[in-house]
Amino acid sequence: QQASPTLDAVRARGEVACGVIGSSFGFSLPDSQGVMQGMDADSCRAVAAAVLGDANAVRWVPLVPAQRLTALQTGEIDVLYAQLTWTMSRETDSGVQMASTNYFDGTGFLVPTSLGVASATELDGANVCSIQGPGEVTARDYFTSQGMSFTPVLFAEGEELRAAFLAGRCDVYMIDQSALISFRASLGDNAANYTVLPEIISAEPLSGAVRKGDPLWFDIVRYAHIAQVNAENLGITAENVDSFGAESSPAIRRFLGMDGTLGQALGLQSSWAHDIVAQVGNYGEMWQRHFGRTGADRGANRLARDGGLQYPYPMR
Amino acid sequence: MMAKAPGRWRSAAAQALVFALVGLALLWVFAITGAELRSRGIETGFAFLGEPARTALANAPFAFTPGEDSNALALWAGALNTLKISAMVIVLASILGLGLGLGRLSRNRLLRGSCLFTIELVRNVPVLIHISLSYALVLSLPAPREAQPVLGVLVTNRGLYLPSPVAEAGWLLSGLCGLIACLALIFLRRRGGRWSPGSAVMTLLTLAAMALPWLVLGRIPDLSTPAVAGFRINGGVSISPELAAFVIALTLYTSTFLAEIIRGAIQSVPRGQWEATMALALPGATVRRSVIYPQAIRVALPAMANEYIGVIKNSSLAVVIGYQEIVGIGNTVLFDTGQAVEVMAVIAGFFILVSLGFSGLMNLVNTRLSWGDRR
Amino acid sequence: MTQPDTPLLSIRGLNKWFGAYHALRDVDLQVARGERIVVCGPSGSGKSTLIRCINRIEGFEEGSITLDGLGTAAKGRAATREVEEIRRQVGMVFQHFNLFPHMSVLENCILAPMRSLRESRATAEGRARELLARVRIADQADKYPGQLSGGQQQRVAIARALCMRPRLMLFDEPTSALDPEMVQEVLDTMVTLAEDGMTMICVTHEMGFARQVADRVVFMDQGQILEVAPPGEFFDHPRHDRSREFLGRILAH
Amino acid sequence: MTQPDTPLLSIRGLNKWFGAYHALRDVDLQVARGERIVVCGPSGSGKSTLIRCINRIEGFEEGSITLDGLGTAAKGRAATREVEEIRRQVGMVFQHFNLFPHMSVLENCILAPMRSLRESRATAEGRARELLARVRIADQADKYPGQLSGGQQQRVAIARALCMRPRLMLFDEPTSALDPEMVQEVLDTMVTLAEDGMTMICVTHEMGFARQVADRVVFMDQGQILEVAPPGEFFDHPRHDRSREFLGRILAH
Amino acid sequence: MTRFLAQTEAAARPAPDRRRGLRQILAEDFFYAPGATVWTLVLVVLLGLAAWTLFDWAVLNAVFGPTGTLDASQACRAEGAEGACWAVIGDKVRLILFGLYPFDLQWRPGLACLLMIALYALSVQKALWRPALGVIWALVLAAVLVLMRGGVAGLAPVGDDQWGGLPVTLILSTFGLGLAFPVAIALALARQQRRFPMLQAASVGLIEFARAVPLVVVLFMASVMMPLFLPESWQVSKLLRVLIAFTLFGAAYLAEVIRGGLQAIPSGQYEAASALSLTYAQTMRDVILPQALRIVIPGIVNVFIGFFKATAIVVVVGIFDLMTAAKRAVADPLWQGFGIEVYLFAGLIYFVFCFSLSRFSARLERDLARDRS
Ligand SMILES: Nc1ncnc2c1ncn2[C@@H]1O[C@H](COP(=O)(O)OP(=O)(O)OP(=O)(O)O)[C@@H](O)[C@H]1O
Ligand SMILES: Nc1ncnc2c1ncn2[C@@H]1O[C@H](COP(=O)(O)OP(=O)(O)OP(=O)(O)O)[C@@H](O)[C@H]1O
Ligand SMILES: [Mg+2]
Ligand SMILES: [Mg+2]
Repeated sequence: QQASPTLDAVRARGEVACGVIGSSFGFSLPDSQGVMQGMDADSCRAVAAAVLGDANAVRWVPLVPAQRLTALQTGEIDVLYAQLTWTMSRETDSGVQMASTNYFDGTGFLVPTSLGVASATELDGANVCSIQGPGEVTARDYFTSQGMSFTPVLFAEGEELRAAFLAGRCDVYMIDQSALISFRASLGDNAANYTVLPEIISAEPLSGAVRKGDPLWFDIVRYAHIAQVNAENLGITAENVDSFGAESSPAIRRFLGMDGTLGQALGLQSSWAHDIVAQVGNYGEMWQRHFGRTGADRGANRLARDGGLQYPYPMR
Repeated sequence: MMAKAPGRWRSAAAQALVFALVGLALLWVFAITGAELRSRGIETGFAFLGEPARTALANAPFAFTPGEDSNALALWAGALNTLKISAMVIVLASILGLGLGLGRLSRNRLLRGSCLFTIELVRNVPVLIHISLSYALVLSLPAPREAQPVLGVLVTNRGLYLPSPVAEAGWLLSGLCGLIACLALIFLRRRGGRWSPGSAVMTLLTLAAMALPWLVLGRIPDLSTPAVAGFRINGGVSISPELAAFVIALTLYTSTFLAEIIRGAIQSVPRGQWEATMALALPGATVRRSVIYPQAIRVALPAMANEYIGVIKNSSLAVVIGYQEIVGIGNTVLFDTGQAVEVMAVIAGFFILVSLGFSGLMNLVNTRLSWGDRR
Repeated sequence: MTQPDTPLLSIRGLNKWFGAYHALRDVDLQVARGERIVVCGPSGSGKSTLIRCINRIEGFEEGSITLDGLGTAAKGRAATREVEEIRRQVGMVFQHFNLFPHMSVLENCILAPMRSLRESRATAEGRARELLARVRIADQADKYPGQLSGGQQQRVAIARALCMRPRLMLFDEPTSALDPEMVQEVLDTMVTLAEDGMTMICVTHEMGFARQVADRVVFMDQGQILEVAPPGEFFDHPRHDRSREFLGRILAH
Repeated sequence: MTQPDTPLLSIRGLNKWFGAYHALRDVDLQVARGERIVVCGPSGSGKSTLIRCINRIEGFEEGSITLDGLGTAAKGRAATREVEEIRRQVGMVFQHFNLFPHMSVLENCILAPMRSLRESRATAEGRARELLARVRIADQADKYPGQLSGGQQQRVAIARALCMRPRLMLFDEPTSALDPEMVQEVLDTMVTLAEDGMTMICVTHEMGFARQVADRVVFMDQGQILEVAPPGEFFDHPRHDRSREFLGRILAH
Repeated sequence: MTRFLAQTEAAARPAPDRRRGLRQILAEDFFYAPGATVWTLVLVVLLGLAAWTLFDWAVLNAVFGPTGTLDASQACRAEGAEGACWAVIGDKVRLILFGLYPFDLQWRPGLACLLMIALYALSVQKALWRPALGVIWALVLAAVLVLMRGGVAGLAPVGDDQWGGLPVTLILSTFGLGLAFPVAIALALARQQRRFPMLQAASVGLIEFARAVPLVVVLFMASVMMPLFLPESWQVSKLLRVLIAFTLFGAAYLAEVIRGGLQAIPSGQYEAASALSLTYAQTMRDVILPQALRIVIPGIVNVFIGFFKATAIVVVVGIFDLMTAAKRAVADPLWQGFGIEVYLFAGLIYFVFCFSLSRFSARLERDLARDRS
């Protein structure tokens, strides 16, 4: 059994310190009761359920984007689920390692329908509103490659950005698909006045990250996610997770820790995957919980068998 | 007095020593941090400054080509923007603050009350809220397509567009004439008596001098007026709505603090000075301009200098509504390079330099303002 | 202009209150052209208040003060004009000088003539230098008040007031804060003025000066004028009980 | 302790500079126990500087000032102790009183005895009230200095100094800023003290007081002691030219 | 009339009635000159317009909750809902006030806030200024900490990274400024004295540094660099870290204000103290500081108000203060677009505290002035 300093520290502390953004709907945002909600939050809960058997044993560390990597590098947090795009430079230069992708996102455009624009290629000279961060780079690459000019208008806060766009400060609202969809949903009847352009100009695999140099912890975080995908693939949900018994398929039995040594290999209890599903749910449930009400299309985040990118890597 | 004062050199030497020690300690901290980070597989050092910046700048004060120009140049652009908004806010807030402060001392009770109300309302609420509200206000201006130009000025939620002079010899000549007239007038008035700017005659003469070339040429100067074209508004000079909103908010906020300082300073001028002006039958304008304000400004200046430094620091809040000053651009660079400590150190260094420079300047003004009363 | 034999200054039935405190009570006083009046009395008796009322630095509730017929208008624009005119004609030297600390001695002296009398700079400066010379501080013209000794400051204050060519000069205890040698200097200056025939009202406790210069001595107590008499008579045969008591105390030491 | 017939205070070869300005020049003065000295001289002659040197509010460059043998240590800890001891034994009344405005009269008086002599509050208060009664302001004990007249403040300052049971009292022009009536009050207080045999050095221009109380008059000019004589002789037959000139000016008015 | 002798003593009479009628007040205070008349009229129109617009938006057309079949959020977005949407406050008020503090335990921060407000209210009563008040302060603050942290007396422990909103603002400003005050005095004295030049230089250095660098940058660097230096078990909790930075920065600003007061004390006060053979410490404690502090009350209050608002920087270390929580409230698609309302709500809370402080200081100044002369 290999040693994992992070795992030991987490066990000693009784909490997983999880870095989140804490301000973006659908990923991590406190609800009216101050409870952190979203995909990222639930991915952290999954890790806590796997390691400690308690999905609520999470300490939230809200981070502004600029602090995300340093917080992980310095050991302030154990795992980072903060809408972090998996990029090569991050893995090579920054001492972090991407464990799993819990949301495949991409940058898209929203324009007022009245503008009469049907494609992003018609946006030459436009004012482009977006949030400070990597998005700017994406935009520049895109516009340059299309031979178009543009004026960026960058904001640090979403509320100001949305207000600016609605007031007509910009021609285009450029942001991750996920945010685009929830924003459009918030417009109610007005949503019809805005069009999502077909182009998705970048791939943003939003991933959980850990520090380099702790392979066991890396595995735990990675497989906490894979377990959720597998659970959906196997049809295991938070409701039915306790209804499986000896008659179930070997895959399910192995998954739920009735057979085999999946947990042992990770240094965890054998019920680790069961705890994840029972307390957090499978991937599909998780997605539905946070994005279902916006009426969005699951798109790339469907299971591989439905044509999506969430692949149930075999757990055996 | 109490203890015998040690020589000046001794305290100067001690200060130098302490600063050197602090400097060394900081260097040591940075060195350790660097080593720590490297040991965790993170790149450190200031090499990123020389690398090309990947980001586009929204309101660069000069032409900035992402992908070619360096990160250092991007930060420099941010620094210039910081200085620009700070300067704008300092000038405008001083004017507004003077108005509010004088209003507080007005005999008109309604004016006095309104000024007090404004001051209390504004200064007791965080400046961030003013920024957001002011931005909402600016955004509620008409869109470019709906806006009607007034005298060539276009006020829209995409910015304020002003007609700008087209580069032409006439403008240059006109400017030169104005400048010469100004200098000549200042020179003449200095020789004649106390220098008083803002005299109506002087302004008129200057304007006349500026109009001279056009009279000679016999036509109206060329202006480039803004016009909506596609996504863009072409021609003229523009002020972005973010800049406008931020300057409005911070100006209002700062001016309330300045107003209270100015009021206090004016009230601190001894009653005897007012009485002396009465006894000498001085007219009201002279009383204020020649007797009260010069004495008040000396009392007010140190406190005002504090507020001005506060403005420079507060300018970093512009990032909220997307005006790109040094902190905003610093954040972007930080996203690109991931080198948080270094970027923050650059920003901190910039603020230290500017603030200390500004303090120094203010001290200089302060000594120039003092008169021979220290025996 | 009124006839030369009417009094220059005429105070009738003057009453003034500070809040509820009755500071001046039924004060009547006529001052003829060229007359020199010394006002004395114990501390808090209203001496300063009286002379401050004369050039309207202090307002009053009842009675009238007229300067050569000026000062009768009741309210409004006309009254403001009259007050301005009175102030232009009355010079005042404050107990604490109240020089403008940010202006040189010369600037202190020429400010009011230039702004208020609209004299040219040259005229104002010429006159100021002349007056400064007369109070023997011509050489200090470019210093700031903070660089002068008390006696010198006092003399600047006198010169500043004289630069307005006042018809009446008011002095408020011009020597109380000075040392004996300086007292003498200031008093000498005032004596010269008096000899030139300037009308003046001076609050002072310097009995030597009163004897030497005053035409009449006014003794006040509790806001009231108790006795008015030529100095010789006043000092040698004070009539009012309070005067006698007051002089007894002062002359004792 | 030294013998009773040695002088209480002994100043020898005292020289002091303010920057380059030579403010005290070779001053020598012995003051016996119970002696009353009046120091006079024109403004700027160094009178204040001299008495400020005595209790070391002002340092000096050359010479020595010893109080009953105290004050000989050169530097360091011992010197600091000695200075503290000297200040404990010397009371000073400033020209501008320097009362503590945020404390009541009584608090002003008991602060130093409690803190510096470590007396109990009751003892200090008892003594303070007694002294306040002696300067006839016992009824003002709970007022703040700002609520008192100048003469009353001056008397508080005297009482405050006396509360430390000083062996030597220093007065710096205790009456120059007062009006004639108050001057008398303060001088009366000092006369009472003198009659009780207190050793005192007093800078004053009140010649009446000097004649009445002083054992010797010290005349200073330009930082130098020019003449020391009993008051009768000094006033009637000043020997030094400067003294004669000075007295001439003062007595003239 | 060369000789005059008063025959009677003029008795003091009561002053004539100086109360003014409404007409007179209007004429003398509002319309006394043409310029004043213009100002008055313009202001009446402006203020009237502003008041009406505000009333119309904030009350007449406002949505306070669900209407008819629409839920609150829909009601706010319904056609014709032009006014303020106060329903967002109703939904998010506890998030804004208490941040991430566990929902069912929020009575604890609530009680803590009430305790502190009561403490302030008590402390501004001049009649209660006696040593016992210090004890009450200590007790209340201890109670506040116990309530917030839990872990004793059967209260569930709550880590300070879950604190947020108003209690954090109050705790930071009360503790931070309370601690900053003595530090500031020490800094000011150190800067003022000449005997120990090293001490003086250090104090100058700290003050100038704090005034030059934005607090946010320092906190940010600290949060990045501290973990590199200290082992995890040594690490200071985030709130404590902010508190320390806050205290030092507050102290630097206060020190400058206090120094101004020290400079205003005439040298005669020092001289009198040394003539009475008081030691340096006694002189400062009994004579100089009481006067200096009184002079600079307005400046001190300015710093207090500034820092009360500056508590919002805790967001840098991930703690949800009032402002941050307000922003998060409108990140929820349900309430996106109603930023103004939550900002105004948060602003109102800041305003109530800061305004009370500013009024209190004005009263204190007046009282002290009356006391002394
Ligand atoms: N602004 C004021 N408010 C209230 N009372 C005042 C004011 N000014 C003066 N007084 C009171 O009016 C009375 C007369 O004051 P005034 O200054 O005229 O006295 P004075 O005769 O000049 O005394 P002194 O010789 O001390 O200068 C005093 O009792 C004083 O307390
Ligand atoms: N702190 C100082 N720095 C420089 N010069 C000083 C200082 N204090 C006093 N002097 C100078 O020393 C000289 C003596 O001053 P001192 O105050 O002892 O005079 P004095 O005899 O008390 O005069 P007065 O009667 O005006 O009080 C004066 O010329 C004065 O200008
Ligand atoms: Mg007076
Ligand atoms: Mg002296």
